[in-house]
Amino acid sequence: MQPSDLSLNVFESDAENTWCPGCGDFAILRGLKLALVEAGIHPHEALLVSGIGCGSKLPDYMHVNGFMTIHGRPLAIATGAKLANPNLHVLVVNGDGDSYGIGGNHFVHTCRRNPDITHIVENNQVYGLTKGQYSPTSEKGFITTTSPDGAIEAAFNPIAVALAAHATFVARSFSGDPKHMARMIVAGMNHRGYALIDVLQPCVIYNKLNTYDWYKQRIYRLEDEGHDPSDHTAAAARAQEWGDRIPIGVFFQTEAEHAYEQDVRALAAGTPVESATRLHRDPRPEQYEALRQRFL
Amino acid sequence: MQPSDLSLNVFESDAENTWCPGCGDFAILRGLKLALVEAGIHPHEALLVSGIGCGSKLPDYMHVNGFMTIHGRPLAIATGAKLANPNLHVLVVNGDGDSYGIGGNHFVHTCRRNPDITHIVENNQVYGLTKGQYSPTSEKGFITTTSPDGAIEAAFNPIAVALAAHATFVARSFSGDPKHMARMIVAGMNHRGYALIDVLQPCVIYNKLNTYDWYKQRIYRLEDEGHDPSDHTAAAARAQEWGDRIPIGVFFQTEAEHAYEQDVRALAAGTPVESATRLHRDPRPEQYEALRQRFL
Amino acid sequence: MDIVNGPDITIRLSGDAGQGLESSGAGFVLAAARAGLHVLGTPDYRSRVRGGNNFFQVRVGNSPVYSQPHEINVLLALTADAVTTHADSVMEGGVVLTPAEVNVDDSLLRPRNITLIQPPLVELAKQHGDKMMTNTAALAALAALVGFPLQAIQDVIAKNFSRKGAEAVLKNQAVANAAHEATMKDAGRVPWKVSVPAHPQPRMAIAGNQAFALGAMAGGCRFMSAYPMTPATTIVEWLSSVPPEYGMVTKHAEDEIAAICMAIGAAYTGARAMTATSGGGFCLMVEALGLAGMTEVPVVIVDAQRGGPSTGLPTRTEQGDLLFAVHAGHGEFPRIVIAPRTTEDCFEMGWRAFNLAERYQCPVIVLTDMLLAGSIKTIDPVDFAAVPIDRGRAIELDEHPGDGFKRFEFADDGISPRAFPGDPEAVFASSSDEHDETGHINEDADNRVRMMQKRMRKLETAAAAARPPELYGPADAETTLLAWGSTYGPCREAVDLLNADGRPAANLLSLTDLWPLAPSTEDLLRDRRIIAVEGNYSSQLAQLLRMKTGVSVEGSITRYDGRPFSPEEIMEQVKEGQFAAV
Amino acid sequence: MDIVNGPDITIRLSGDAGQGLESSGAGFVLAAARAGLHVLGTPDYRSRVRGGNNFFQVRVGNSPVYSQPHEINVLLALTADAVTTHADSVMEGGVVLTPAEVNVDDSLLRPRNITLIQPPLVELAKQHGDKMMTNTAALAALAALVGFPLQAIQDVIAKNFSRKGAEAVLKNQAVANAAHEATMKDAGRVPWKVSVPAHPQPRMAIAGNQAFALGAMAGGCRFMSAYPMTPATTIVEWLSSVPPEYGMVTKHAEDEIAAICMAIGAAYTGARAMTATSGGGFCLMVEALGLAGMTEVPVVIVDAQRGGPSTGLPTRTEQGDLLFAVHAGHGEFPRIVIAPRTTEDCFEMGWRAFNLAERYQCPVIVLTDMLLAGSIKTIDPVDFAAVPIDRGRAIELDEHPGDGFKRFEFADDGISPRAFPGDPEAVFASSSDEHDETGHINEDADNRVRMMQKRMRKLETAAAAARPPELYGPADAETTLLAWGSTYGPCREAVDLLNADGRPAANLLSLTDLWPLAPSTEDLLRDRRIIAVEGNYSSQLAQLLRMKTGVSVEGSITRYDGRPFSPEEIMEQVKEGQFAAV
Ligand SMILES: Cc1ncc(C[n+]2csc(CCOP(=O)(O)OP(=O)(O)O)c2C)c(N)n1
Ligand SMILES: Cc1ncc(C[n+]2csc(CCOP(=O)(O)OP(=O)(O)O)c2C)c(N)n1
Ligand code: SF4
Ligand code: SF4
Ligand SMILES: [Mg+2]
Ligand SMILES: [Mg+2]
Repeated sequence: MQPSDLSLNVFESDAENTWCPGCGDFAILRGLKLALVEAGIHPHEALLVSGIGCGSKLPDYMHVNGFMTIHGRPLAIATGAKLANPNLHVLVVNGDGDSYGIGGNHFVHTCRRNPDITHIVENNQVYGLTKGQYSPTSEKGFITTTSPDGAIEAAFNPIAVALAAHATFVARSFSGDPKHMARMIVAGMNHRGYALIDVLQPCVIYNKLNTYDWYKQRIYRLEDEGHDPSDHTAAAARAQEWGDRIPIGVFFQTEAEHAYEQDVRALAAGTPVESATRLHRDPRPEQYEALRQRFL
Repeated sequence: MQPSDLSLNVFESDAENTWCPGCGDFAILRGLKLALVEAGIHPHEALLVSGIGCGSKLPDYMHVNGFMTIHGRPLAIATGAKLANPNLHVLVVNGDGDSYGIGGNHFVHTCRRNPDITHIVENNQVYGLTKGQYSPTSEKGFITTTSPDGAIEAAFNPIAVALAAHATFVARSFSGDPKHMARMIVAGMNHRGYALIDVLQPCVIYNKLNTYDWYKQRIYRLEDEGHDPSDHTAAAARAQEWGDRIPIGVFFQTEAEHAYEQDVRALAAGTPVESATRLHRDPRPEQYEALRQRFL
Repeated sequence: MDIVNGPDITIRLSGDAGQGLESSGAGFVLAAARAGLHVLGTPDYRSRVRGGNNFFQVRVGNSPVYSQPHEINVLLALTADAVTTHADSVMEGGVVLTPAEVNVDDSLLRPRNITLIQPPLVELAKQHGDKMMTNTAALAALAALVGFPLQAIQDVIAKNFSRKGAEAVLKNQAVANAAHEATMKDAGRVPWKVSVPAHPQPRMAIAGNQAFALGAMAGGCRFMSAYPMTPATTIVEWLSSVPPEYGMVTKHAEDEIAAICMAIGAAYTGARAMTATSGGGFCLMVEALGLAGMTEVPVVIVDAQRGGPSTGLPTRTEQGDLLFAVHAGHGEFPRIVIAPRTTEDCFEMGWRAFNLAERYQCPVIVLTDMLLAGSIKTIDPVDFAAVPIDRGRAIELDEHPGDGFKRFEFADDGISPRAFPGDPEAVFASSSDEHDETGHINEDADNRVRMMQKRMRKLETAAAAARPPELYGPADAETTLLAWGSTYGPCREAVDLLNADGRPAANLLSLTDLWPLAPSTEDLLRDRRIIAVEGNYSSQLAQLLRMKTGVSVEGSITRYDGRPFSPEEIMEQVKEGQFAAV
Repeated sequence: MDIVNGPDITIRLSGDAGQGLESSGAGFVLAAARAGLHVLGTPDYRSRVRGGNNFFQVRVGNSPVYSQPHEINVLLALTADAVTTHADSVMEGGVVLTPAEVNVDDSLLRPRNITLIQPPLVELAKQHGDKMMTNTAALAALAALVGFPLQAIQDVIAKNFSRKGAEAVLKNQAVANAAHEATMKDAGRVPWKVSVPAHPQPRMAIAGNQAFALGAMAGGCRFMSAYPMTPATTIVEWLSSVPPEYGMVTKHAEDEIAAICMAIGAAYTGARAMTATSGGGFCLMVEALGLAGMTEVPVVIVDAQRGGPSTGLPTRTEQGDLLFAVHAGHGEFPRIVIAPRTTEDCFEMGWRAFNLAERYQCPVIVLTDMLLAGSIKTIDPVDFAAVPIDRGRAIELDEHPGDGFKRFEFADDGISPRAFPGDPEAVFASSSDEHDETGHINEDADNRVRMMQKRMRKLETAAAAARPPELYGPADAETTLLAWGSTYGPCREAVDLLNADGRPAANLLSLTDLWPLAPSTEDLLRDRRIIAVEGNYSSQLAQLLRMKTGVSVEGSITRYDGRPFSPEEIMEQVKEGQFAAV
């Protein structure tokens, strides 16, 4: 399966890594590289879009087309890129604050829109880069500088919301298990449509509650308990599990829906990127005559 | 129950109504007035916040404290108002585009935040005021100027998403039935926490699909089928019903959670509005000494 | 072609929202355009969908018309309310055409010698079609009165109603026939006549937004994401109506932030991509505008201005966003701001915006306004073959930049080589953080200074090629009007009115390229008595020019009630010499 | 109190992020403040949480210190990298203090005669506490070298570690003791000494953001909603740390749009409410800013500026948002823009912003910057009793405006009566659409013009009361520096340096009230040779002043690498006379 010229070091970058020692993001970086090798995708074939946050620095740390954008907006930017050039493998990687906090609206609409984008969320249940405020996924009672008495909002449940918002591929993985993660990412990339992979990612500095150990004691694999990913109701029930037992794996997947761009009829005439390139070399003004006629 | 001085005409306004004849918003205006009378709330005791759209003009058409704000933001504005003065009965009324389109992020976070706000969505499944583009709740295939080949995104399901996002009161009503609506609104106002009342509202101009008749043929009442609003799973299942049979009524309600402002400890010391008013008359600088000591 | 008794005729069609006035008006404009006339049709409507008085005003002339005059010749009123509301605007000796079924208060008309003509239009519509076709009847009646050939109206009916089916066409044509016939007897009471040449020169009748959209397509734009907002919505609506064969991808996004971000994503990959909105939506785009500035993404953003602040006057015109557009975004980065003045400019800006964006690798903001966006004007047929495409320093897919591609090279003119994701030889990163030449995050002071200077140099490069203010009228004149955007039209006509007696009383400097300013701007402004004419409160262009050139205007004429200027009011204010201070 | 061998000493504490430098530095500042010294502590850090060289620089003086000098006396370096990075900044004859465990390349120090002192700090920390306490050891060693009393350090350790428990306090104190003792033998090698008076006058040691937050509370602010963003985050963090008895409600919102909207909702109901962010977040607030302008809601917005554009240099300082803040938002509406120059100003702006917002019923933008926000300075203890509260035309709950309350009355000074929802006698509506005096939507041209004028008159009313530019230094001087924000500090010291020989070479005009400008501004600027000194690329204040007054500056000194100005570099550039054109 692995094309001979692809190996992890093809994706190596010499940029200085600024993550804290022990940060769960290292494993996500590794998991993503493993997945790209496994899927046979070269650095130039992918576009990796991120937002702002510790996790969103990831594209800086690998050799791939990377676009580190603004806080909360990578899904929208990735959607534009995918529609303009569906030939690219478009991935998004960003933090929980980026994805579900400020980026929440794009998240719910991307779910129902279903563009062929693989979305990896580095979910450390905290705002890392801004030094430790609570995030939408922080548990009730989680104490931070902006929640000194403990968070008093119910935690945002990305799996449940994605399911309710019509996502067609919904999975969870864990930084403690890069191989599982790579498997989830490959599955997400193979999925035709939007794929959410929420990764439980320990922040060793600002989250002293949801640590590697804490997770390891609780995590189980959905596949080990015979969960059927085609069963939406079962997926929704599993999505409610948290606390004593935390499932990882594919909660739900359906190929019954088209990816958004498959239904964009204009794309059959060539992609917007191709049109611009063609035009550059070979303007074809005659095709506009019919448009002009509308006004005559 | 009705205080003797309250009647529908207390809420009458002489502003010119600009809705189209037959618009489903008229019934919502009436339903809301009925509910306020029923709940014994006077015009000065309520604050009605709206966004922008046909439906968001509603506060202009009644005598009540009204704040017609900007597109998509009324929930956030209402939350600030409620936290600053929890004594006010704060309501939000806005369109489906306002609430679930541009306002989607505030919607999902308000659900899990659970401030004591009653939220009435005028859901006509279309953008009315901007002359008929498809909205998040438009059905797949719905043809508009921005979806000339029919909408190709799965429709946003506000009931399902609210349930997944931890809303504590989730209901649906119908413009064809102002009494039902009034009942839902009263129940929502009596609910301690965020209450969503999604109202199916025919737009007689731009939505020729989801008409009064179309709804009347499909609508049934949850209470008539023995639905138990305390059963979250059953609520989620009912939320998926659409097409042939459309349920109205309370899908889900729980009082197990505190309203957000009940857990804000600082509010026990007086509301921000009271503090400002007190300060105006009676500055108490001595109370700051302890704060000053932090820096000495 | 000729207009009898005057260089032009202005007709106001008025009634309730939902009575189909705008489409009747547009139909009339198209018919007149096909007949070889110069026409300008301007809508005026409220922020509501049905009811409430709206109007659509059509000016027809022998030579190009640039604005709507102060007074109208003919009022076509579908309701009593329309007569009451607009009677004042009808000139002495003018005409009011209204269905016999409408009760008119004659006392409004008689004192000013206005002729009232009342054919039974509602009845005729009911009889030959249905009541909804009263507007068709009115249009035919109007044609009868001003001597406009019925056949031209019938042709347009055929074109416009064809998608509603053959029956709709036939019924409307029958109504038109009947109304025309019934009104002919009154034709003698109307002094102004439009006569049409046998072989008219064809002209396009097109709204500013449509012209812009067409220009964008001519310029290779094949991606547009937008969130509806008056008066920008018709751009995305029109582009969505283009058949799939054109490959025009449009996306109605969940909000304006998504809209601009999608366009940025598309432009990043190499498409020519844009978004359009009005001021309120533009506010939401500002953070992403900075992203495009920092990562040098050539995205085009249309801000179709309307009355502000906030929701303001959502269906009315204003030029209130200029200083905001020039300064929007935290920190400092190059952007280009251009503004069409005419419908012709709209088409040109449509393609030019993309050339500028790709050449200077920065966001381009096109400031149009409600008046331009919605007015339908006759223009010479646009020439697609003449549209130049300039993709700037985009490297070709078969070039080989090799290892360590420097997307943000410290180029002398600030313009670095640009590759598109997908190129096997030019894998690269971009970051909204300050970055080095390869696009990787870098906080060092030296790199920062060099990268900031590199980016800002693009502004000088762009300024050198910017179009300077354009002069209309005599080279020297007592007063120089200063205008941008749709205010150009009434100013131009005001100059003609002021100079009508042959004396060079006034000329006009108008700008399309508002930021960066052409280096010659200062020289062009110096030693003139300049009066800025702007559709805003604070004379924003005059302020911008003082900030950048140090030159002050003498005063300004402003309007901020959402209604367009008329040439007459500008002329009068210039004559009176009472100006607002800037 | 006295500093031996110099008016002040500057010490740089440097090491990796996560080594606790900022808290050690803050501890030292507090100790020095308690000892009655004037201190300024300035952090410098990267956008990362652990690793990478950071520093915290403390200047201690006999008299108030306003900025960080070009060269430092003592470098306290916890890593070898810190020595390499900062050796250049140590003055000739200066001192480097570093743990014996750090390998130092002596060739960096010897040529410039720098003394290297290396007590075994890591070992001592391990021995008496744990390795993490090396920073405590270093602080005590520093005290030993500069003759600062160990007891003052121990007291601060007790205060700062008390929440971590008695053991943490004791261990840190033991480490401090041991390090102090071990370093005393080298004290003679350091020429500069800090001697402390027996009965020092107490001063507060406070960061700009904390001073602002304290000022806001003094001004009655009890509601703050925000979304974290450096360097504004510490405002909401500090206010969240206030005990519940104070009734201070804070809300970490889902995004900046929600943050400002919540604050608007709170202010609408009558609370004193604010939000705080940096440029990127402010971009997202612009639409709601216009809402506050249109509906006349007194909301306070802090923009703590950092290096832009876009994510830019997220942990570094800049003054790049001025023109944006003044023009942010489509359409035209009154807003007030003020900027603190010093930590004292921060406190004052904290309460003053609310008085301005409520008096003029409009949004107030406070432009602070990273340098002010994060620097800890000693200030005279603030006086809460002296804080005035002005709620403007807010009607009292027991007033009876009666039926048809005109919230937006056409008042002469533009300021209409304001009621709060809940008042039974003053039920009212507000709308972001143009509205009539009662707040109901109204599109009429006449009403529009009057309402627009009413709103805009508030700007004139506010301008009349705005603070004019303030002069520092001799009334007349060859050169006048022009500054705003944190650049005031180094400019003030540059003026002193330039005038050191007694000749009036320079003075300084500084502004706190940036918009609207006081009417006297133009007169104050005229006939001076003005050099703008700004932490941005394009001299934004100079541009703003030219736009509004027509007066041009001679040139400007700018810095946009995210690092603060030093007084010496300003002095030198003034002497050289090489300025950037504006
Ligand atoms: C518009 C905007 N608001 C706020 C910020 C500041 N900011 C940077 S990262 C971040 C959140 C980080 O949390 P998360 O997304 O969970 O990423 P993490 O650092 O935890 O990986 C915030 C609020 C910003 N850069 N832009
Ligand atoms: C920021 C912003 N974007 C866009 C608009 C234009 N706009 C006004 S109403 C509306 C949508 C109306 O749809 P909905 O919220 O469903 O209300 P309805 O008119 O259907 O009642 C839009 C997009 C706006 N006012 N502000
Ligand atoms: S702060 Fe947390 S999330 Fe950020 S790099 Fe450090 S460990 Fe990772
Ligand atoms: S357009 Fe639709 S929603 Fe708007 S007022 Fe008319 S019927 Fe109602
Ligand atoms: Mg996080
Ligand atoms: Mg709607």
